[in-house]
Amino acid sequence: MKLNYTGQEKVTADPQKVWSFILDPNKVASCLPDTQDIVIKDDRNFDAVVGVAVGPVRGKFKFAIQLVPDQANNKMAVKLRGGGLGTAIDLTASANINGQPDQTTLLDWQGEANVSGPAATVGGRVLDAQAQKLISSVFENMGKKISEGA
Amino acid sequence: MIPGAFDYHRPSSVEEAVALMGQYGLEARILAGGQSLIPAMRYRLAQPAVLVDINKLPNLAYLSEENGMLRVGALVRDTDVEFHQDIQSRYHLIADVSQVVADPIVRYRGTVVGSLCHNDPSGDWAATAIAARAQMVIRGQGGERTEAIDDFIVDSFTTSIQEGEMAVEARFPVPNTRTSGAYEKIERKVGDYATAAAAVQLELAQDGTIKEIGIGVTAVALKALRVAEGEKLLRGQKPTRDLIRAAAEEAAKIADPNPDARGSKEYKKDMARVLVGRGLVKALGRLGVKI
Amino acid sequence: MAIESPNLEPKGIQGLGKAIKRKEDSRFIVGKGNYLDDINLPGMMHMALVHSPYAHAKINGIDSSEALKVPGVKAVITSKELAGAGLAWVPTLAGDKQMVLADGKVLYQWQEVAAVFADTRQAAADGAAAVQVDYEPLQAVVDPYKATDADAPVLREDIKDKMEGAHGPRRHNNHIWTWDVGSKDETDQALASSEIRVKQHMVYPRSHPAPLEPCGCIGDMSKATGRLTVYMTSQAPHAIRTVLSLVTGIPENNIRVISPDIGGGFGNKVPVYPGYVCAIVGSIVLGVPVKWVETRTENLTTTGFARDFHMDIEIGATKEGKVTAMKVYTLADHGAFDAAADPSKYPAGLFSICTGSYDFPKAYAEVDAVYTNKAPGGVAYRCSFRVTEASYLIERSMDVLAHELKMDPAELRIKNFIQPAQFPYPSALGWTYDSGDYEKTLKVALDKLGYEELRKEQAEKRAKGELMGIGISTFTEIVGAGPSKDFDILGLKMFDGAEIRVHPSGSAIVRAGTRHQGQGHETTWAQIVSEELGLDVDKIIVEEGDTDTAPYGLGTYASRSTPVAGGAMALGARRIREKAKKIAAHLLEVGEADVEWADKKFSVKGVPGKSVTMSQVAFAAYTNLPQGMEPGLETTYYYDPPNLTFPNGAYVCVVDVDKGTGEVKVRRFVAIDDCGTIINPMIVEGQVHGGLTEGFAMAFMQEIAFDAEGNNLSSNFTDYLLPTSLETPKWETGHTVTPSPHHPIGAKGVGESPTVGSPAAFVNAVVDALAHLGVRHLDMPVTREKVWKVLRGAGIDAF
Amino acid sequence: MQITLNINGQDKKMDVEPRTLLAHAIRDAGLTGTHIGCDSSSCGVCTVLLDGNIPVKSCTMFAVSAEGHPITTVEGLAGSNLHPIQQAFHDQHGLQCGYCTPGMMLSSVALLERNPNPSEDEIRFALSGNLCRCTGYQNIVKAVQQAAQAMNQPAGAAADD
Repeated sequence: MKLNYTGQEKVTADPQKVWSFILDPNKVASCLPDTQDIVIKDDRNFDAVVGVAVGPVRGKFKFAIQLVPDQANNKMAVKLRGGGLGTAIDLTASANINGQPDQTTLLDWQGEANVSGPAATVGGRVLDAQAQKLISSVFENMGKKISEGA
Repeated sequence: MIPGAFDYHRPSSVEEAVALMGQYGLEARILAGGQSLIPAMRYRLAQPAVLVDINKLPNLAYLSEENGMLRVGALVRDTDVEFHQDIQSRYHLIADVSQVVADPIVRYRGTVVGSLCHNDPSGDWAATAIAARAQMVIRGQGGERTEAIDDFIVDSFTTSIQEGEMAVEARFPVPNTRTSGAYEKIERKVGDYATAAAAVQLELAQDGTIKEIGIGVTAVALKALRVAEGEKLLRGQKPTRDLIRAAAEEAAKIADPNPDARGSKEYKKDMARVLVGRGLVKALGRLGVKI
Repeated sequence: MAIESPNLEPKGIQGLGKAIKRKEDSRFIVGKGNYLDDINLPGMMHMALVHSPYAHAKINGIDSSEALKVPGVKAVITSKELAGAGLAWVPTLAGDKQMVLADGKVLYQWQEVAAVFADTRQAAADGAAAVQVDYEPLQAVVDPYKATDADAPVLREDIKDKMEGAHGPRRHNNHIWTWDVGSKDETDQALASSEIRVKQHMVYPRSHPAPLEPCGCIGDMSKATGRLTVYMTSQAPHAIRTVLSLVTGIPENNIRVISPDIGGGFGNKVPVYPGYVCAIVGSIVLGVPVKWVETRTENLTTTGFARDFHMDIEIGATKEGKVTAMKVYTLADHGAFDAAADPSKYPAGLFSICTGSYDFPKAYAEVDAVYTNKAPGGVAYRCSFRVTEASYLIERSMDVLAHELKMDPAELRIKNFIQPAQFPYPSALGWTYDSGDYEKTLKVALDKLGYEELRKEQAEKRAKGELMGIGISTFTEIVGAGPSKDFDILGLKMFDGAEIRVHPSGSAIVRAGTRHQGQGHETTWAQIVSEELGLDVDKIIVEEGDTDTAPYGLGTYASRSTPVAGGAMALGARRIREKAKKIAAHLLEVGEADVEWADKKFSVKGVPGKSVTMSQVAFAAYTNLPQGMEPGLETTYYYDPPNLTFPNGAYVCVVDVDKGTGEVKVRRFVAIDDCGTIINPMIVEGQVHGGLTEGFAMAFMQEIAFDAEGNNLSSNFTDYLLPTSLETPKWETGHTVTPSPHHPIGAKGVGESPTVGSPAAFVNAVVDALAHLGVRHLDMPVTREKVWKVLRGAGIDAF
Repeated sequence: MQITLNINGQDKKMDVEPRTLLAHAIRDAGLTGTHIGCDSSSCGVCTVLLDGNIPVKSCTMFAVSAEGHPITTVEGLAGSNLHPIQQAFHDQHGLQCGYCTPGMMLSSVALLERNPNPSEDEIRFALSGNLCRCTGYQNIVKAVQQAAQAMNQPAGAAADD
């Protein structure tokens, strides 16, 4: 099951600050909602356990996360592979980092989630909403934290 | 399939239940009918650490009219409504919906309030509650509050119930003799989630114009929707086929369904339209108005 | 052993044609059936499987350490452990081999990756959830038409360079075999010179038998005796025993397969599944019995699918509607392993019955099979080896031709039927049809329906803008595989055995190599023996499913029980009767030539009142024999049928279409079957009801669907749609009787006719309702949305 | 945890986990007429009666929740004679493989308690939570009609055939 999402975050910081934030796995990890465990492996890879609670879904997703920067094209991708609840989730979230004349930055993001496993067909309607929430809250948190100068 | 392990609590009062929900927060789920929760747990899609079984709570299975409202306690099963002769004859919308929720055996165990709290985007009761302008009564440690259904339904599988709270009752306005309604649902087979469904309730004024109207649709967005523009078109008007068609089209406009095995986006949107149209015609027909 | 329920009435001698109530009911109605999961053995452990969420992925590692920490978990095995026992891969029935547990990669979603053994079912499930598998997802091949693209990923690394398959050369890594029949050149020529030619592409979607009881197995290896007892939901216990012996090396005499009561099979319980093998291996390794019972999810995602035939047909005809030739090309999607359950010589089963009930002078059919990232199987789901696909193809195509000719579909069929005088009829694709009177059967159906009136109603409705349709299917099946000169599975000839033992007091036990799953063998076998031996039907007990006691047989599937085992039963009884006649002569003190079998007893010719019953003879067989005669009255008979049987029928369906939603309502359905001699009309009618319901399901609801990544979208009963009592139409049934000339009692088999014959009738009815809108074909399942698209496309709207 | 379930009039003490499904608890008590056929509460082969006349899918209820609610399974239907619904399923050929039969009969009994004279449509409606893969339902409907007739006859007047 392929799911696609898009969104936009306005960050009150210039692209340089944005880049320094999103190239730091510690900082990116801090944007995941309801994290229960983070293990930083190197400057591009970390593992995270994320709590999930939507309607009937109560449980944990375990992800291996990789940061894939493409500074030349002002692009950043975050790849999550993992799963939980009998389901495998491959999620790629990428953002165009567009500096604005007023020293702010627009994050135009899009997410593609590939949900596998029979539970996906049973719980697809739930997971769809959950994946969307997960992605948008990551970018929302990111926007907030960068704007706050974290 | 076998659910994951959990701690089980069986409180004997609402206060105790609410306290447990406060204590365990997001780890805890309330077990009422369990007809959505237990299958999700068997798939291990839901793995709550704590279940608070409210089935032994006293005085929550009431179904009575009071102050112009039908009060549906948290332990009222779908069949309590389905087999209730008075409700079946006077509450046309509720009578319709009570016969198409899940399947006949599941309805013996499933609860009305539980379904509203579960808030499945394809659930039948949410659209019904929207059309009937129902209210939810929510108990927390700080007391009780009443919320209009539109505020209660927040998002897919998400309601306004907070940690440490539980819904204890749903309230539906008592219809008068000039009120009717209908629930139109298409499903691939008994027991499937709706492909699309529409709930309609309306009250005619003495002059034959529509005094009040509610239209809800389900399974066509991430949550049940009120077709407010459609209601607006009809409110205060004498119903005609053209007006009904226009109101029904409003349902298609706001519908934003996900495509799945039940149908494409286009099909579901069109079904929202067809079913709202049919529901309106049926409800009016029940009041002797032929369209 | 049957538990006699308190108030089931006695029946007496009840032979062929009697609608006696079923003997097996007595235990089922009181909850005392004995299904696989009802069996619990001392010290038994439970097994749960770990599955792949991906359809195609490399496995970089499997970590069982967390699972082994779960209290109660005793062991976890993976392909590595199986390889040690030589069981990492096992042969399939179709000449391929398949992984038992994923070996290096997974090839379909929910493929079995590891097996967890634990003291309780809860612990096993927890253990399975705790096994960590490191997958590297690969591109999945889902569309069979893209499987053999030049750049398609290689699915089967194990046979990557092996371009010679079990059925000839392979032309691509994902190609399995090509099979053809008939004369291509002659067919091409006949088509070229035909006045009318119609072509149609149609898909028979992937379906699943989904019996309500899932599959399961208990392996019980006794260290003390060295004997392996396997309890298994198996439609073919003897074949399973032989396969187990060949695969494990355990001598066949040390293996006992017990197939207890089966909660529906429909073909699902013919193959050997990885779960069975793991439970057996688990028992051998752990020294205790190990039970595995499938979940519904496992059943729908990993066990034998059916159909998945993608068919192109071309038919030639004269302007007057006489068919001249047919040419068929089919692409068969076999999933990750070719595990189809077909007779060895017939990789596409009996698909070449696709000329149906019609006298096609020329025909040619070609089938290509390919691998995709889907579960293997290709079982004959309530179907005699691909006959369902063939019947659907021809019956749907005859309507396409009728449409082209602007001819009534009944008239077109009548014009082309094989005529009664033509039997035995050799078909252009090589079969010899035994008997039939197709026109008569169709006319019975049309009369019962009131066809002419309905056509008038349809015309009137159409004028008013309302939509109704009438669909016809006049199918011919080919069942009873089969004559051993042609039919075998893994070399095992497809005969069947019956053992009959008449006891001194005139009761009998009958054992067969078949295994019923609801078809009523305990009653119908008793009826055949009651008919042939004149014994009280209540005094005949039927036993199947235990390889230690039952005679060898290939089992129950493909409508073969009555045509094959039923023949063995009748001929075995007749052999007993021959001996009984000698004993009767002895008792009657006359020569054998003076004794006749009439009115269910032995009488002296021309001397009324001088007779003995079979019970008296039976007693004498143990107490008072002619001198020199071997005592006892029993036999084992193996029946090798001389030909297949060709049941047929005429089905007519009337539908109404909702212009708003596209919903199709089946208003009426008339099914006239000709299955030859009828043993028990009540059971036959029950079989027809059930089969029609499954045909209805396939036409409108059931499909195992996949998304582009190979996710199975139909892994549960909310998404794999089995009709309930509310959706299921009311069936009107009837019969014509044209006995099979070569079968001992003239019976042809009926269990699958309705599933085979009905889908085309449903679809033909829907297409007929929409024909004036330019529709020529709709693929199954005919969903509301497919109809809605046609309606809106034609500007038809309603609410 | 220790619980006591009253099944077919007998108290059965058992040690279960909170997550033990009622269907498993019943089967573990040796009453294997209650079957399990799916994961999604769809098939109804696990249907039992609670409190005498309330059909529930016992795979979608925890055993602990059934404490204090007498349970009737297929094994509890017959007395010295078959229950009219059992006789009717046999007489009308309302079963083939027998796997759905216990649940189907118990749902039918619940229907007949509530509605002693159901029409064919009402029977099809009431049984639509129980799947049958073999019979096509037609003979099941006939069986329920026969049972209704038998149960509506005054006591003692039931014919043997």
